[in-house]
Amino acid sequence: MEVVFLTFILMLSIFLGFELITKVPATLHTPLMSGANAISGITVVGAISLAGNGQHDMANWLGAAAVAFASINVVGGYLVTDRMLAMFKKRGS
Amino acid sequence: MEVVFLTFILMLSIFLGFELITKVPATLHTPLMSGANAISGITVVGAISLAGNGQHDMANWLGAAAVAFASINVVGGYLVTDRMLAMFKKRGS
Amino acid sequence: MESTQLTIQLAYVAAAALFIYGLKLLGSADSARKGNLLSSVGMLLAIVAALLDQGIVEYQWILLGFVVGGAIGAAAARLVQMTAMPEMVALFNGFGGMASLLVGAAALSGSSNTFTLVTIVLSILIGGLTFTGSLVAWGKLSETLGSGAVMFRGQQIVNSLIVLAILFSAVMFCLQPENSIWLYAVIALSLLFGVMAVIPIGGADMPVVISLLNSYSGLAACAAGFAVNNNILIVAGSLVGASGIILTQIMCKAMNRSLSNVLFSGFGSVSSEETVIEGEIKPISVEDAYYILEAATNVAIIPGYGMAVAQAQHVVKELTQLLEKKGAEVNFGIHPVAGRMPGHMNVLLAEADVPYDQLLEMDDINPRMETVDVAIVIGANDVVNPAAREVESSPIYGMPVINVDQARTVFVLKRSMASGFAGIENPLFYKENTRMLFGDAKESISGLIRELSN
Amino acid sequence: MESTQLTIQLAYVAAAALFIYGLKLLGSADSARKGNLLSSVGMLLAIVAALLDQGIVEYQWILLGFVVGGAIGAAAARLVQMTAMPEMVALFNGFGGMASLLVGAAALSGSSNTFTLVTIVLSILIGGLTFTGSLVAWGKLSETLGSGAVMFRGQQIVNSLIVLAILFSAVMFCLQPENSIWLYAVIALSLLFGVMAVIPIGGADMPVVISLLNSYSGLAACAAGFAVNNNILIVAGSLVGASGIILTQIMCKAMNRSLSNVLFSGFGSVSSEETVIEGEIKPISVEDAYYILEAATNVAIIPGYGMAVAQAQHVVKELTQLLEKKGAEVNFGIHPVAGRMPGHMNVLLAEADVPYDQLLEMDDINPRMETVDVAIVIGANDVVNPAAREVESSPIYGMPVINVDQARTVFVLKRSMASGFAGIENPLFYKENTRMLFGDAKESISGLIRELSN
Amino acid sequence: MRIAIPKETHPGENRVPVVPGTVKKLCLLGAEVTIEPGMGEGSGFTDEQYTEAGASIEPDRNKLFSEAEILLRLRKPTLEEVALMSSGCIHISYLDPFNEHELVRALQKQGVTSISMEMIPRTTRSQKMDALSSQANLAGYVMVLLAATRLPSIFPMMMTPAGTLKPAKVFIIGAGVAGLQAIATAKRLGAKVTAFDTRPVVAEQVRSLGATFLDIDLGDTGETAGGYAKELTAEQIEKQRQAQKDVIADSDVVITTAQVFGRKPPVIVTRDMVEGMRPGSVVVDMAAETGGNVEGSVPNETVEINGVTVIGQANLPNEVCRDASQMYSSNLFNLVEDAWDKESKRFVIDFEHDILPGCIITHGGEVTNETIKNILAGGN
Amino acid sequence: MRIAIPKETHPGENRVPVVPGTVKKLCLLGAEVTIEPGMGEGSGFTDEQYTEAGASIEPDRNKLFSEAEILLRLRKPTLEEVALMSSGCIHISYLDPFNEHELVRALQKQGVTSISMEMIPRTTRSQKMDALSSQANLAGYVMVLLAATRLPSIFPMMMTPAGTLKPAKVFIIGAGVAGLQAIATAKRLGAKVTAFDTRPVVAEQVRSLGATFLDIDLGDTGETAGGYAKELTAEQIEKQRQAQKDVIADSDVVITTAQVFGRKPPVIVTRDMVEGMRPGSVVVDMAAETGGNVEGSVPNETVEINGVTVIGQANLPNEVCRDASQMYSSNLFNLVEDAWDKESKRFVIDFEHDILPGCIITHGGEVTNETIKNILAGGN
Ligand SMILES: NC(=O)c1ccc[n+]([C@@H]2O[C@H](COP(=O)([O-])OP(=O)(O)OC[C@H]3O[C@@H](n4cnc5c(N)ncnc54)[C@H](OP(=O)(O)O)[C@@H]3O)[C@@H](O)[C@H]2O)c1
Ligand SMILES: NC(=O)c1ccc[n+]([C@@H]2O[C@H](COP(=O)([O-])OP(=O)(O)OC[C@H]3O[C@@H](n4cnc5c(N)ncnc54)[C@H](OP(=O)(O)O)[C@@H]3O)[C@@H](O)[C@H]2O)c1
Ligand SMILES: NC(=O)c1ccc[n+]([C@@H]2O[C@H](COP(=O)([O-])OP(=O)(O)OC[C@H]3O[C@@H](n4cnc5c(N)ncnc54)[C@H](O)[C@@H]3O)[C@@H](O)[C@H]2O)c1
Ligand SMILES: NC(=O)c1ccc[n+]([C@@H]2O[C@H](COP(=O)([O-])OP(=O)(O)OC[C@H]3O[C@@H](n4cnc5c(N)ncnc54)[C@H](O)[C@@H]3O)[C@@H](O)[C@H]2O)c1
Repeated sequence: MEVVFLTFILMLSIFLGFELITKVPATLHTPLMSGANAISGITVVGAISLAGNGQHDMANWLGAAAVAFASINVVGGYLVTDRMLAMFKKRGS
Repeated sequence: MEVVFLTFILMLSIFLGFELITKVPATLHTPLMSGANAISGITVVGAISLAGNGQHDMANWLGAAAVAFASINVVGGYLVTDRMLAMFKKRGS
Repeated sequence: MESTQLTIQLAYVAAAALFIYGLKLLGSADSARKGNLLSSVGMLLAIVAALLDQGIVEYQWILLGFVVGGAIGAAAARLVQMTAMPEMVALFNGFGGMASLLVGAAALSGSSNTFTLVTIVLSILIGGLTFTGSLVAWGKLSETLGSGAVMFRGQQIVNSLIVLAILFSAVMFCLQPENSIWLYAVIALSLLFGVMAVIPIGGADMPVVISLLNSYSGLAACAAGFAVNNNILIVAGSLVGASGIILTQIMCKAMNRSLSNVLFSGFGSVSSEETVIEGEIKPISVEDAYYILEAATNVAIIPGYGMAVAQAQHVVKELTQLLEKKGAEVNFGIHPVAGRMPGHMNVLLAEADVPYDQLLEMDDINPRMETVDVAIVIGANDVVNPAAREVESSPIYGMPVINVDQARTVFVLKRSMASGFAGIENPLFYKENTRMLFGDAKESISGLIRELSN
Repeated sequence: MESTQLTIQLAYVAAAALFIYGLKLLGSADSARKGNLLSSVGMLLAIVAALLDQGIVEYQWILLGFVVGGAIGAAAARLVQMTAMPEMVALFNGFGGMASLLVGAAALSGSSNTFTLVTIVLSILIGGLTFTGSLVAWGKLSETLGSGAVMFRGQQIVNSLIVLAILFSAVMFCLQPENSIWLYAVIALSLLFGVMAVIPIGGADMPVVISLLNSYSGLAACAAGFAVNNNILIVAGSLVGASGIILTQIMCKAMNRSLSNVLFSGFGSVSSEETVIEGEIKPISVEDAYYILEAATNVAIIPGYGMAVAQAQHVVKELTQLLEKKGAEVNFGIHPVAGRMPGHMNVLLAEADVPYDQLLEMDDINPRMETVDVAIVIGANDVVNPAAREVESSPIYGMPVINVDQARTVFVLKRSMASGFAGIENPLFYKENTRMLFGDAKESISGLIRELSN
Repeated sequence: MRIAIPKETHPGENRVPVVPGTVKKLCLLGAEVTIEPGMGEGSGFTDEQYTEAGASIEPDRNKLFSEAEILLRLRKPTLEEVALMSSGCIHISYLDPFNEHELVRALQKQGVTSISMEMIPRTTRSQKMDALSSQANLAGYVMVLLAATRLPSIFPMMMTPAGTLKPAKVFIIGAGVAGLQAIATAKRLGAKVTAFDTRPVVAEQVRSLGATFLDIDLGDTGETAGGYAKELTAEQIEKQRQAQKDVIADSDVVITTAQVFGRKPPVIVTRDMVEGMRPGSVVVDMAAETGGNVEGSVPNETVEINGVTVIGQANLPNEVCRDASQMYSSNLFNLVEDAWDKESKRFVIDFEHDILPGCIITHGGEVTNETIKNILAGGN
Repeated sequence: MRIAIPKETHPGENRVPVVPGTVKKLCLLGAEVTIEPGMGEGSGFTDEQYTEAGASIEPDRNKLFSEAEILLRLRKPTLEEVALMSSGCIHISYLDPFNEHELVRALQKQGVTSISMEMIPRTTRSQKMDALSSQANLAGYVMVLLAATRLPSIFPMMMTPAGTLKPAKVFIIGAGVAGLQAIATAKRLGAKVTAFDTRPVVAEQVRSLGATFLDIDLGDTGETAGGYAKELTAEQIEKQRQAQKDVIADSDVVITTAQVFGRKPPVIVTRDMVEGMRPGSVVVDMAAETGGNVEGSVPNETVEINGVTVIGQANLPNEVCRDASQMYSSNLFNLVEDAWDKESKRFVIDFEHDILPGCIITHGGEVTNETIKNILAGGN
């Protein structure tokens, strides 16, 4: 069943992604990409459970490393996006 | 877990519905409504399993009635929508 | 999961995708018909998939249901007159609700888990109120019932009681599913509530109501989906529910009313019988103006000095072209004293290349004014002031003016409530059918053009 | 499901909703910053929810990861120069991919069900290629590596071999998960493939590649989600994957290239070194023209007889106003013989109220042409024919023309490939930087206006 | 009621007070219309057209005057004509009552009800009878045509294979009704138009026609309640001259329409300013007849000052006499209709009427108009 | 090379062949420019302006002619002037070689290289030297102004409190360069414009100016390779007349510009058509001088036919002489520059040049132009 639900979700996400992204002006492509990129750092959530499993095995270390990498992506991604957008604002006003 | 998936689906559907429907011109509101209405006849799918359970109990009869009602909705809905839209085409050409 | 089951489920996914894509295509005139077709293919796919289900051992009843329902639906759809389409949609919608109610009720026999019970009660409730609500809407639209709003003293109290009763029976039903009295109570009350909720709403607001009920029937299907544990019902139902709600909102906006105003205006009005509708300023946004303009087939444009100030002549010309392309007839009504010099409007409109034969003198446009759907007053004030007809004490009493107030709807494009050259108040701005589109005329019109050319 | 678990899952739903809404807001300049904020709130919510998970017994490693990663990310984001943002995004994206690879690898220890294995291999594969691909992209953009396309003979064969090897190891890994050689092979190959896939692509195309890799990192997260059985990863990952793909497509369109052209143009070009780029007609759609125009800050409009035929002067004026409102400088280059009578263009542009000082004579506009981002040729032909400069045998050789071909991009608006009054071929239409926008000039411009005012 | 329309006798006047179409409408009101033979000739209307419309013809001019209950005319009457009119007769025409004191006294003595078309108030409701506006409007158009035909170059810009011709620069002083129409016409022809007026509200009106307004800070200028300009002080006039000097020197065409209601028009363009213009340039002085806005302009003549053509032609609407007659005729009709009593089919002199009192100069042997009465009393 | 520019002697001609700006450019090419005193007077240019630009002044007209290597002129030379020229001198002006056979022969005998401005081919590249176009263009503008000043009503539509004035209806026959500019100018002034031409390609051009094209099916009409109209057959002309009759009767202004290159212009508007127009209407016949498109038009005069004003004024560009001179002067300069050899600083007569051969009539004692040679041989 899960697969079915996930397929539904995937299908809906694709449609939604399409609707959201079409018609975005070219000037916003870079921040949009960067913003989406930050979201893809969601892997951090998966990494957390591995990094916190307390078993000090391979998976644990890998998980911790994954947390670090994903955090770079998340924190850096959001901050960079915000900086870009702040620049936009200045140009507009 | 199923509830969770369904909530996801609901959430995605709402967003998607919003994106799809906003900006539809007023002239298309009626056919759009009618088309959506036909889709809501999807209950027929639920009704089918009840109507075909072969137990000749209350549920079976209710299911059969439901099939009938839903079929009206489905068949009538699509046809009426099509007729409306055919009219549009004529005006345009 | 076995492979048939998987196939069925994947077919459902495909059906849902077809529904979504179909809805998307329905959103634009060119592709709408194809969208409807796609959506119906999706439905076919879903039905076929459902028939493959192993739970099904007998097909005759299903077939019977199909044949009866399909025949009725097809016949109704074929035979209905073009003008009666909206009420037909209402009726179909009601049947959809009824189907959900029945499915909900049928699902009862199987299960008794609380969650399922809740979804059952929801599907019955929503289905039932959709059913009777739609019937009433149909009746109003087809004039089978009076189309007026039905109101009576104490209506609010009665309705509150019904709601309470529904809540009570629903809870009781979940607690004692075996006691079928609660089931019947819920069914009866939901049917009653559907009637009560719709009767106080006037015929003119019915399209909004139908749209809302349509959304409900989606939700009912969704609830039924939970009850019988079927994915496609849930997905398609929630999709219809969501888009229906949004469509309802858009329609309200187009009518320049809030949803709650549509739904509940009837309830309150009995108690405040004496209030006379005093004129008030009704501003309108460009988007809302667009919705009204979009549906107009006869448009009159009355330019004045403000058009000259805003130098809006070129965009005005473009607006007329767009409107004409959409099939509307557009004329200009030129008042002899419009502007600040004789022929002021002529100079500007000639500059923008508006054909001479579209320019009507006041005496030519006034007799036609009643057939005009939308009169767009662009920066004119004194020359459309009905006080010249109505207010004996006015300094311009007796001057012939362009009677825009006799058009179905009037848009007045100006920047503020300031008066014109003659310095007198203009009662036009307070009329029932007037909407003020505030802002620089050029910008307002550019906005309209933007909306129209989307 | 227990209530903590439910809470966590609902928090995930909320986080996903925030992501979606955030992405939506990112799509318009006014709200983009708020969108980014919302999206980051969603991320915070998801992380907090993840931390509540009962499976977590130790926090120090998580914390360490956070602190190290967060600090690096924050520092990089703060310190990077404005101009270096795109490569920074590429780098971050690579780290996201790496995280997915690691999660995939880590998840291995837990499970050995085939489905999970497939998802693990996918997350490693996609994550790995995203990682090295992004690193290469970063290198090209930051000029750490040469920004040119790196190509060598036999590249195609090498790449095909890698793909085959990946497939083989992936299958073997699923069959023999305990044999870690396959795991290492998959990791190594995916890393290698990321490099190989990106090096043949030129620096100018990097934004498209980054966007695509961004989409991949979403898919990697999605795959990792399957591997560790986590909803939010799947939902958010598929969302990013889907919107990334679409964004990539849009960017390709804006660059007037197909995705496969971007990705594989490098591969093929070595084998066909000798082909000289012969001019070819490059038609463009209104939407694509809009994307180019949108980014232009210096626009020159060159009208000709076709503008008169199309009676497009009014829309041309509106286009200039819109472009000016967007901050672009717009000038008209009027060739002395444009049109069919002396001063033909003047008559029309004066009618449309184009200010006189925006009209430049040929001798004034030609020296500026090189600084022009987009030259829009509206129904002119002979007067912009570079043959007058280049082709000695041409009957108009020696006539000064407006040198639009020296502008960065040229749009030529005409209905067909027909020649103009002088009846001679125009090499302008075949130039590298020329795009033909076919159709009636008035309609094409109206289309541009529509796009620009959205 | 017997309406008589004599022929206009002013030399060179081609406009006629009433066109055949208006005769028809007057007859529909129930009036009896008599005209002098050849009345419509100037604008190309034949006697037959008038008789077809319902007029009768009275060749005896004296009889026409003496039997008339209403006289509809364009130009003011001569003293001899006044003597012919019967007491109680209503005489509607331009009168120039500010200056024609003797005439006003004669009308008063004769017991004639004289209505001055100049004195129609400038309100929104009375616009349809406002002959000053309707004629000034045409004058604005004519002035530009005159200037264009005199100018040795063309008005519009032209980028041609034989070089670019710059658009003519036109400067218009006084943007009342005539000035605004002049702006519009010059703009239409493709000129670059700048305009100035002392009334501050005019700036927006000028811009509404797409022309440039020359901003000069003259301090307090303002306008009268009737919408007319106030007279400037000597310093203000001087300031204005200085500020306009450069613009004038740079213009190919200068058109002046500055008037101050009831007073001599200000001299705005001095001789040295004219001389400062390029040879071949053209100046049109609409006020030449009443004193002139331009130093050196000669009424009804075109003179050359240092190579600059100065046009002082009066009676500009006469150049488009057919339209001018048509409009004046409508103005007259609208006035008559507004004061007409449908029952008795008579023109009713009602001092409660919202327009009439202002423009009736004499009635029942009295000078009824306050302003004129004051001027006459003040002796001037 | 010594370029001489004598004064134009044709009475009433105010245009001048070369303006000071052009003198400057000629000097930059390396030419030596001499002018006759007062040469620029007609268009308001003083001798000082010319000397400042680099010209020297030669008061002796005979000497000017005899010493000139190039003569730049507007009008054709007289036979006496030809006699003054030195052999090998290049004489550039209008020549009317189709009709001036004697003159052509004289030039041939004198050994003068004569270049006819009428014979500049109508190609895209030669447009900058095309004086027929540049002058016709101005003529189109002038004709409309003349018509507008003569018409007793206004061109634009005006909806005013004193009634609505209908826009003037203007009908333009022949939409070549002059006709198109006339259309544009009349449209600008607000008239309702209809036009007709026999060349089918013109319909689109007329519409491109926002005017209406009158569709008449004349069968095969077509145009020459040079873009000129072909002569119609007698039946076709008759057909055209019939089809235009109603439009003419309904028009306030008719402007005719129909020409057939090298032939007498066709008579398109007959006397009864003129008489069928409303009194006060105006007809402008651009072809009056060469025979007339309108029956009854008199060259250089304005006559009245049955109340209709028929303007036969010739030399229309002269009305805007300054711009006309400016443009003609540019045309001359562009021609000289195109044939100029920068090294030797000479005007080179090159029969491989893509424009010159067509417009050189005589050279080295021969009539070099084929068409003219044939006509001369055919004896006309
Ligand atoms: N035709 C003539 O010959 C002549 C001559 C002189 C006077 N008049 C008088 O002028 C009046 C003409 O009437 P009318 O209706 O044309 O004009 P009006 O009564 O003067 O009204 C013009 C309106 O336009 C609005 N406006 C100004 N600028 C605007 C802009 N940029 N965008 C949108 N709206 C703008 C103003 O309201 P906001 O400020 O709120 O925007 C104003 O209420 C009559 O009273 C007439 O008697 C006419
Ligand atoms: N200025 C003068 O006085 C004068 C007089 C006579 C002749 N000429 C000659 O005319 C030419 C002028 O050059 P030009 O560049 O202005 O014009 P052009 O070379 O004649 O080219 C005009 C172009 O406009 C296109 N077009 C026509 N209708 C159109 C529409 N509705 N929408 C979009 N495009 C349309 C045509 O192509 P499609 O058919 O493919 O759309 C054509 O290629 C020169 O050769 C000049 O010598 C000039
Ligand atoms: N209510 C109506 O409908 C209506 C009708 C007609 C006119 N009017 C108003 O009356 C006003 C005056 O009309 P008019 O044309 O008969 O005025 P006018 O003929 O009396 O004067 C012409 C113009 O000259 C200007 N002027 C005076 N002294 C000047 C100076 N020193 N320098 C520059 N300009 C100077 C005046 O301001 C005026 O605009 C109009 O602008 C209009 O607003 C109103
Ligand atoms: N290549 C260039 O750049 C260039 C430059 C100038 C002119 N031209 C072409 O040359 C053409 C002719 O120009 P022109 O103005 O010197 O022509 P023209 O003066 O010889 O004739 C004027 C017009 O009269 C028309 N005509 C002839 N007989 C007629 C009849 N019976 N009824 C109605 N109209 C009739 C002709 O078709 C022409 O349009 C122009 O239209 C243009 O296309 C081309």
